[in-house]
Parts: sequence; structure tokens; C-alpha cells
Amino acid sequence: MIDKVLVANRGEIAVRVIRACRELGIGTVAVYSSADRSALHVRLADEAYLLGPPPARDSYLRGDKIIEIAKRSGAQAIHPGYGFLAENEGFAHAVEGAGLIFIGPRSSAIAAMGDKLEARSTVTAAGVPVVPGTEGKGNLQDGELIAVAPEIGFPLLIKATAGGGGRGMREVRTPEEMPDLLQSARREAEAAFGDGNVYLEKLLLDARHIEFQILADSHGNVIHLGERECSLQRRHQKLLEESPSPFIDEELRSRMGTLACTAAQAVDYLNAGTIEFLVDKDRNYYFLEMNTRLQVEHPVTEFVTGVDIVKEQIRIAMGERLSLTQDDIHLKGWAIECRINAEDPAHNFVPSTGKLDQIILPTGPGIRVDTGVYPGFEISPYYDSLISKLICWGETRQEAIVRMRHALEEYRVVGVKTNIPFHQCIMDSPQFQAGDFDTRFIEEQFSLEESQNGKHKLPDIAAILAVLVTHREGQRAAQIVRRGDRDTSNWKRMGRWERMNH
Amino acid sequence: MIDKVLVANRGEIAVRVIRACRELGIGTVAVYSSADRSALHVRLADEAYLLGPPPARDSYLRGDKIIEIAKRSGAQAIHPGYGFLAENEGFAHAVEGAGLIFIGPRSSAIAAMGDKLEARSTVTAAGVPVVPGTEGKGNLQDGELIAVAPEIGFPLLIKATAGGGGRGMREVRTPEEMPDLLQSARREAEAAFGDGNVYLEKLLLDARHIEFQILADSHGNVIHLGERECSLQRRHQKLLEESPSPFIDEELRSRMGTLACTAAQAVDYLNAGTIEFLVDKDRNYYFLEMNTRLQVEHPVTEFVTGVDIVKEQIRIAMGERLSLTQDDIHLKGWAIECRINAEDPAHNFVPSTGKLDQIILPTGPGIRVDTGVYPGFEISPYYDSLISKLICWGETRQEAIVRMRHALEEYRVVGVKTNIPFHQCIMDSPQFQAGDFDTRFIEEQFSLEESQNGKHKLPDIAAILAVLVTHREGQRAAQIVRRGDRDTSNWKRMGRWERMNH
Amino acid sequence: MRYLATVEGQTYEIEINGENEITVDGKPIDVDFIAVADHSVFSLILDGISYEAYVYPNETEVEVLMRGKRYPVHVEDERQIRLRQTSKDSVADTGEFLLKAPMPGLVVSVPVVMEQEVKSGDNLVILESMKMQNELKAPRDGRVTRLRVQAGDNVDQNQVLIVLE
Amino acid sequence: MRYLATVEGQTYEIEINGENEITVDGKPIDVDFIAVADHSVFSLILDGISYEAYVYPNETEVEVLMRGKRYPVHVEDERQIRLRQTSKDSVADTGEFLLKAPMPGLVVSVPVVMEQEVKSGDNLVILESMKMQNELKAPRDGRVTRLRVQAGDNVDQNQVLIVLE
Repeated sequence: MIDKVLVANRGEIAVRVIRACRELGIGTVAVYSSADRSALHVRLADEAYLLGPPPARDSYLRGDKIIEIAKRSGAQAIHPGYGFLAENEGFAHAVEGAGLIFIGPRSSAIAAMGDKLEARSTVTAAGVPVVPGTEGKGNLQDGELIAVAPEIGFPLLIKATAGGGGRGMREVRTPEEMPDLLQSARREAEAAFGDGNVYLEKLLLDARHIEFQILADSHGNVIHLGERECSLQRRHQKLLEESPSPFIDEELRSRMGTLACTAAQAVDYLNAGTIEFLVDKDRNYYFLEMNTRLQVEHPVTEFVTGVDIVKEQIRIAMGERLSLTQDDIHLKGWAIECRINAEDPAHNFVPSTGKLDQIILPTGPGIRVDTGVYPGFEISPYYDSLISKLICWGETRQEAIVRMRHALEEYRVVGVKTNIPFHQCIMDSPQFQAGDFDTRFIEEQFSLEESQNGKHKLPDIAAILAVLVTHREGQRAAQIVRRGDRDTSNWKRMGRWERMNH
Repeated sequence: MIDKVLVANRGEIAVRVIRACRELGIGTVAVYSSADRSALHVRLADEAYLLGPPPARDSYLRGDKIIEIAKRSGAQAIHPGYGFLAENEGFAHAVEGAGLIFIGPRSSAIAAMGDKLEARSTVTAAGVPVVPGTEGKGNLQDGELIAVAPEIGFPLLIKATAGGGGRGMREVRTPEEMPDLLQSARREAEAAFGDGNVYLEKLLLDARHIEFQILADSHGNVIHLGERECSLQRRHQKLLEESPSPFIDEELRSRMGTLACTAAQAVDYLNAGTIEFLVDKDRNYYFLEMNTRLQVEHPVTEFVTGVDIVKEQIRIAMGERLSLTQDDIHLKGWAIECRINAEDPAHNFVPSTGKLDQIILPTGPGIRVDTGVYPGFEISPYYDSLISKLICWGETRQEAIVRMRHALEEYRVVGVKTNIPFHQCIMDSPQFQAGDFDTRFIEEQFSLEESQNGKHKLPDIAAILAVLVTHREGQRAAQIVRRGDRDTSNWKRMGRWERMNH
Repeated sequence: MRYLATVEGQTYEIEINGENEITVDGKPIDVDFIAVADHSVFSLILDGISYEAYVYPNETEVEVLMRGKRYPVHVEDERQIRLRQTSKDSVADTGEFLLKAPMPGLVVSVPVVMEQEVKSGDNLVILESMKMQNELKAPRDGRVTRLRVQAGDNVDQNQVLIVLE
Repeated sequence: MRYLATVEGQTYEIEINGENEITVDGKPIDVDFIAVADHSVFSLILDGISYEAYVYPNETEVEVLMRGKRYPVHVEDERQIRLRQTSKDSVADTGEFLLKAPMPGLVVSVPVVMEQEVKSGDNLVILESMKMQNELKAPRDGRVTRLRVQAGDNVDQNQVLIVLE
């Protein structure tokens, strides 16, 4: 039985997991770095313990401390969220070794899928097609990789063996670029995952990134919850996801979903996981990798299936059987998620830190916000820039898009810059609206500047607003100067008064 | 065709209607009083026009101005929301007369149902049972009402003929109270509706207030969307609603729903409407009244049926057929709505006005907030105290309650007092949790003070917090004093400087 | 700094020794206390347990609102404790009743006149606020000695409307 | 007060005459303009049409962000217009390039040394922020004349890291 869970994460996902636990009547333990004392997950948990200083390696990556806190606080289980220790086989193993429940797959499955090379051999053996690359060839040195690259063909991708989320990933267009990019990819991978190993993979053009959510219980049942379309990426970071995919019909969904379940079964998978595929324009699909954890974008699946994935994770960890069979899963309507990052899309997406002076959230029917911040909270530079996720549901894709457009406009954040304007431009893009895009869309076919040349331009209104605000600021400054004058004359009066009384 | 709608309302319902229009691709026109220049509905609409000074009679009740603005701005239709002119037959008639579409029933149906006496005779004729009272006896004078009261029996209710929302309503326990209460009821009714007529109705004890949502198109189709449980009221104002009702089973739902459709058909009803019933402990049900408009609590029905009632209203007004038949309507899960009012539950619910310094909204799955305010907005004393509605959905009633409990705790409002603590106490009440209540529950069996004597009391923590805040305030005050000292010495320095230089 | 905090009949002696160190009835306790969203909402972590509450200090007490429950706490600091111990309550009952507006609103009618004798429960002022009419009644018998408002006036919260003697 | 506002190559002459009255290129217009939520977000009603935008004034321009679109507006008031008309741009090109931190972060490495000659596109600093490594490159050829940071330093946004000559 689990009656207390330690949530080994921060931000919106820690909050999401705390909510699921509370609704199941399970107590929650938060852990936090000293930069996060006032974070939402610390505020909402029943208990909260300090891990250490802000850098992740001194706090959220301190698996030893986390396990110690779990035992001291009486938690029976640890939910890792995503990122940090979520796909760290050693941590999962240590949790199991400490007699605690890891809410996720067995450490053996993390190992099998976490090493991208081993994962690809395993699923290939199970009959799942993979993208051509150096899979199954072990951890090669730079020289070997440079030698084998022409066989795969350019363009290709350097990817971190231990990686995910675009870190340690580089695109290579010509053989000449290989040495430099290998070096920077290894350096980033080493910093992010403590493992600088990389491998090569063919870069498929005109491909879509489509992933299947699966759930597996400890009684051998595996089901999938349909697909998520994740092709809209920037620097290999997902920006916007939807479910279903406008590219997938019922027949393909059923075929790929079955394959996803097969891939999971190949590693005796337990709990929630995601099988990522690349699908080319001829609908050929290739296994890319398995994410052995909860995904950032799980809410779109929750919206269209009605399944609470985090609660299912906890129930599975408690040894319960899946309450649903594959036949119970029907996708209803359409859901889109925009990742709201603290970054400035107008200035090369530089991260934006500082205090959130004001937040006005979008509200109304069909809107879900998963957030780790609140007005008054300070965004620190120590962690990733995702501050919230805005998810909209509609009866149709069209309705979901319109709802998202307006929700983005209603969502006001003062104090830091966000990528909301960027999402607004995507919503306004005819290609996005038509469902006509691939993984290269954002970087090659979409331009923030060009999208501004639309029919809705209002330069005259912008000019008027700029002048009105400038004028107001000028008047306010003048008032302060005047008040300064008055203060001076007070001083003068006081001076005179003092002279008279001395 | 409708491509622009004027929304003749303010607050959360104006925002709700604007959202529905936007999602249908329809332009929106807001109207506002001078107190509402910065209100959310003004911010979100495409166009906004000033009606007049703050009092409703000079602004939101100015039907003539509203129709003029509709014509001037090119709107083809007017949505009245609820309250204000929503059930004003004369306004609906004037809208029709101006060649505009009234998004609601025909003025004849408003007249038939708006006069409570006529409504009761009409539905009685259609075979629908009504609560005993002075229905069908015309507008009686005080003397006649006092004479007839003993026939109905005490306790009884004085109700405003033109009324709704508890205004102009009084409970009478003894014959002696009749004269005074008649007078105050008439005065309130006159002020609220411009019509001081009242009637008497038997006060049913142990009764539940249960209402059915109906939709009727212009092609003769009428369906119901199941019931809402609205028994939790204070001073005859609904506080909390849910759908379905824990008191109603499938058989009773079907029987009452059919009757609700019959009642609507009796007045040739068009658009969305609600049939209110009282259901006694033996499951006898009586027609109470029909609300010929959108209800405050419509979101709970939307959550469990998946139907967007406001969009249906607009489609019906455009002459479209209902896209759903009765067989398509299935209630899924459970939804609860808490009305969040700006009032202080600890001090006899006095309205609380002022600036909303900060709002932290609850977020996450299964949460919907419909609001008319945002941080920085000022709550004025001119309109009703409803500032937002918090709606939670769960797979079961139990899950919806737990979700609501936590959402209420997460919902932080700084600047005005709200009734959130009151809702928290209801969620914690074993009787509410058991579904064991009637319309008298809040006033007779529920006590904010008693509910505080629960097991979760933390007086020691309260004492520590009180001291910590007092200490901090004291230190801040001391700092200001010290700064004052410094200023004085500045003045002194300045004085000396001046002496030296003169 | 030493304080006495009284809530629900129980008095706690609380001493603040430093940023994170207090004693409650002599027992030292580590506290981690911050303001959330600048003011009114405070977060307290005590022995690992995370609490959050609204805290509203006002003239007579500190109101703590936690998990939907309201705790009025009477807090005295060292100076106030000494003052109380050395003085007696010297405020005399003046016999006046000041009817204050419990909320901002519009005066609909004033059914009494100057010098009128009123009985407990009689309506003194009808005040409309947020669309509800509120009857403000005399809490005891008395005579109207001041009449500060008339129908049509807009009044602020706590504004004196009528004085009874 | 008269202003010139230039946006997307077009210049508007805007005069503010009163609270709600401006002229744009000579045409009088009624405006209703308020700040929403205290600052940064502004609401404008103009001829009944409701607009809302973020407006961020900074040293060189006013940035207007409206419906997801960004308008950098150059605004000059009367005094600035006169100044510009009577003076010439007298700032000489110093030939220095100041590499400033585009964001706060941690310096991971500095692959150049003092006096080193660098080529356009060479990495000058590797800066880690929000878990991403950012390579800050030389915009042109040059020589490192100042080197203000080293690996391990935490830097603020706009802090000067390296100077090229």
C-alpha cells in the first residue's frame, strides 16, 4: 500500500503529481533547492524538505539525499516526474534497493531503453523498424563515427546516448562539420547527463514526430492511448503537441499502436511510457526511442481519452490491474498543448528570468493550465525555461485551434518575456491550420518576422499606443521631479524653522 | 446569418458569451457602465461602447441604448446573459421589433413563463404538478394575500411575480409576520424588477431544488440535458450546484426530464431554458418556475454532457437544428460548481469591495474557472457579488469533491474577502459528502463555526503565524521610523548647509 | 522578542530569537517562514510540514485563515503585556450606539427621523449593496440623536449613518 | 505635446491634446486609454474597437506587442525632434565590440585568451542558462583586448564578458 509519495521533481510536473496523489488520498512530500523555497510544489505538498543549493547537481540530482528524505519522512514511493532522475537507471535501482517503490518502469527497462543503442537493437529484434544509424555498434570514438557517417548519409544527427529533450543533439549537413559538432554535442551531453557518449542517426526529411502513449501493469496488460503529434520543434525541443495527429487515420493508429505495445513488451515494460516514431511522407514509420517516464505533453492524451495518466501510474505502482482495456480507449475531440517558456521569441529566444509581477490566466470551458509558477514567484536561471503548459480541447481540431488562439491572447504575463507571441503566430499560420507540416517546419518554413506580414497588421495602433505610453511615462517622471521640488522646499522651510529656533 | 453579437451584460457571463461567439467566428460587441471600463468583458470583446453611469438602471438596464448600439455597430443579434434584461419581455419584444435577433426565447414565452402566476397555470394545464399557492389568482393585494395564507398553510413563501434569484422573496412562519414581510418583499421586488407584485407559495420542507436544462430549436425539437442539484442555498441564493444530483436515478431523471420538455413545449419554447422543480423526500416533484434564459450554473451540465450550451444557444438563434437527439445525451462523471462571491463569510457575508491585489487561480486537470475579474481589477459595489465560478469535474462525485477541496485551497484572492472558506467548510461536511441535504441545509444544519470544530484544527500553528506576521510588521514599522529619523537628520543637515550658505 | 498569542481560549508564549528560530512555551522550534505573492498569504514550513494561510492583522486581533478555518488570534508584545499589567480598563460605557454601514452601498430609505424613539429590531436604514437590500436594525431601544444620511446617499463601509442614545 | 512615431518605415505625427483627445497626422481622434493590471498591459478603445497590447518602453524604442505581433516603434518628442534637427550624429565608431551576456547564466568555458586574434564565428564564451549551452560567437574578426570572465562565473544579463578590438 502507498499512503505517502515523495515527488522528486520541481515545477509544473511536481505540482501535477502532487495533485494526482491528493485526489487519491495519498500524502505528498516535496523536495526543493534553496532557489525554490517559494515554489508552487513546496506550497502545495503536505511536507517539504530542502535538498541543497540551486544547481541541479547539488539538489534535484542528489538521488542519495532524496532516498534518505523518503525514508525519513515515511514515504513508500518516489515519483520522478520527467527530466532530472526520471530516466536514471542507477537511481531507480537505488530506490528499489532501499525498499521503496519507484513509480515508473523497472530499472532493467530503463537501462534497456535508456541506452539508445541497446533500445534500437532490442526493438529491431522484436520486429519494429528503426531509423538507420549506428545503433548496435557500441560507443564509438570520434574517428569511427566520422568514418561511418558517409554510409548513413548526410544530413544526419548526432544524438546523446543517454539523452533526451534535444540536449547533446546536433545536426550535421556536411562531413566537414563532423569534428566540431561531435565535440560540442559530447560536451553538452556530459553536462546534462554525465555521459558524453553519442551515436549517429539518419536525418529523415519531410518526417513527422509521432509518439504513442502506453500503459503497462504488473499483470502483463499493455494498452496504448493513441498518438501525440510532436513535429513542431525548435532546436529539437518540442514546442507544441496535439492529439490526435492530423496525419494519422484509424487504421494507421491501430497498426502503430499495436507495434508500440510490442516494443514495450520487448523490455517487459511496466507503468507509463512513450514510444516515439518518425513517420515519413509515405507513411513509413520508424522507431526512434522509448521515453521510460511521464511525458511533458501527457495532458493532450488525457483530454482526448479521459484517462488520468498520473493516477494510472500510481495505481500501477500499487500493483493494481489496468481498469481499462484497449477497446475502452476512444479519442474524443482534439487537444493541443502549447509549452509556455520564459524566453524572448523576438530576441533569439534568450531565456528570461526575474519576478513574475503579474499573471492573468486564460479561463473558460475547454482550457487546462498546468503550471509551476504563480504571480509573485521569481524565475531563476537554474532550471529549464518551461513555466507552464496551456492545453485546449475542442470538439474538432478547428475549434481547439480557435480556442488556443484566444487563450494565448488572454494569457498575460508581466515581469518576464514568454514565447506566447510565437505560439500565436503558429496558430495563425495557414500551414499549421491545414495540418501541413513536418519536424523542419518551425526552423525552415516558419518565420516569426514573415508571419507578422499578415492581414491583421496594425502599425497605426502600435504607434498610438507607443506615444500614449511614452507621454504617460513622461508625465509621471515630471511629477516625480515636481515632488522632488516640493521636498526641497520642505527642507528649506525646515531649515528656516531650525534657524529661528536655535 | 449572424456575424456580430452584442452581449448585453457584464461580469463572468458576458465573458462566457464572448468566448462562445469568438469560437464560432462571430464578432462581439460589449457594452459597459463607466465603472466597468477596465472589466474583462470590455477587454475581450472586439468592440466596446459606454452605456452610462454605474447604476444598472442607467447602464445595463437601458434597453433602448443597447438596441441603438447594436444597430449602430452592425450587430444582428443580442445575447442578454442572465439577470439585467435577460427575462424582460419588453426588451425581448423591442429587440425583435428593431429587426434584431434575441438570443433566447420568443418574447411571448418570456411573458408566459416570466409571470410566475401565468406560468403555473400554463404548466398545470399541460399536466405538470405545481407547488400549492396563489397561482392563477391574479395579482392580489396584501389583504387578500393575508386572507388566503392560512389555506396554503405555514410556513409559506412570499415570492416576487417578476422575480428570481431570491430577490423579493420572504419566508413567513406565522400569520403575524405577514404584513411586514409583504411590505419588504414588495419593496425589494419593486427595486429589483420594477414590479412590486408578489404571490404566495407553500414552503416544502425536506425538499430539494432540482432543475432540468432544456434546449429547443425552431424546428420543434426539444431535448433535456439532465438535471442540476441546486439545493445548497443561502437566503434563497444558490451557492453551489452539481450535476447529476445524488438524489436522482436514471428512471426519475427520464420521467422528470420528459416532463420538463412538456412544460417547455406548453409555451412553444425556443432556445435554452431551465425548468425548476422541488422534489420532496418521497420523490414527489413539483414545478417551481421556468428560467427563460441561460443559468449561472450551466457549466456543470456542460462538463457532464460535453455540450456547449452557449454555442447551442447561438446556433439555435441562427435557425439551425439541434445536432443532438435525446439519445445522444449521457451524463459522464460528476461536476460541481462553487460560486465565488466577494463577501466575508466570517462577518455575516457582508459584500467586500476594493481592488483585487492578487489572484492565484487553481489549475490542473478537471478544473474550469469562469470569471469576470483579474488581478488589478476593482470590485465596485454597484453589481452583484459573484466574481467567478469554480467548476470541478471528476470521474465520480467523490473525486469531484476532493478536487474541489484542493482547488478552493489553491485559489488565493488578496484584496477582497471571498466566500471560499465557506465552500471549503461545505466540502468538509460529512452530510454534503454523503449527499444528504435539502434546501434548508445551509441555514439550519450547517454552521461555519461548528464546522471549525473538526479534527483538523491547528490553533498552535495559527498562533505561531499570527506572531510571526505581527513581529514582521513591527520590524517593518520600526524601519520606517528609522528612515523617518534619517530624513529628519537630512533636514537638519540641509538646514545647517543653508545657514552656512546664506 | 516575546509575545503572548491567545486563540480559542488557549494562550501560547512565543519568543522570536532569530530568522528561523522561535520558542513556543519554552520549546525551541525551527521555522521557515515566507510571504507568498508579497502579502497576506504566508507559507510556513515547520518540522517538514508545509502550512499556508492568509494572515490579516487588524487593530484588535490577527485573523488567520487556514484551510478554510478562521482563527482570530489575540497577540500582545512585551510592551503591551506590561501596560496591561500596570493599568486598568478605564473606558466608560458612553451609552451611545453608532450605526455604521456594514458595507459600501446606496441608502434606499431612512424610515426614522431625529429624536424619534425606536425599539430594538426597528429598521433604521435600508441600504442597497450588490443588488441586495439590507435592513439595518436597532440593536436595542433608544432615541435617534444624530442622523447623518438620507435616501440617495452613497456611503462607504464603516461610515456612521445614525447615532442612538 | 507633439510626437513623431516611426514604425515599419512609416512615420506618424501624433499630438496629445488632452486625456481622451489626440490628433494623428492632423486628424482628431477620441481615445480611451487605460493601464490594465497596473503596468505593461494597456487597453485602448478607439472608435469603439477594443485593442490590448503589451507596451515596453526601453532606451532606444518602444516595443508594442499586440495580438502576437511585435512592433518596434521609434518615438521622438518635441525636444528630441529639435535636438536632432540642430545637431549631427557626432558619435564616432570606436571599433570596439563588447560581447554582452544575452541572458543570465553560468560561464562553462572561455575558449580564447587575451590578445588572441579571432575570426568571425569563433566561439568566445560558452554560457549555460536554463540547462541549454549557448555558444557566444565573434560577430567579426578582431583581437581580444579585455577578458572579464572565466569558467565558473555566474553572470547577469547584459554583463560585458569580452571586448574585441
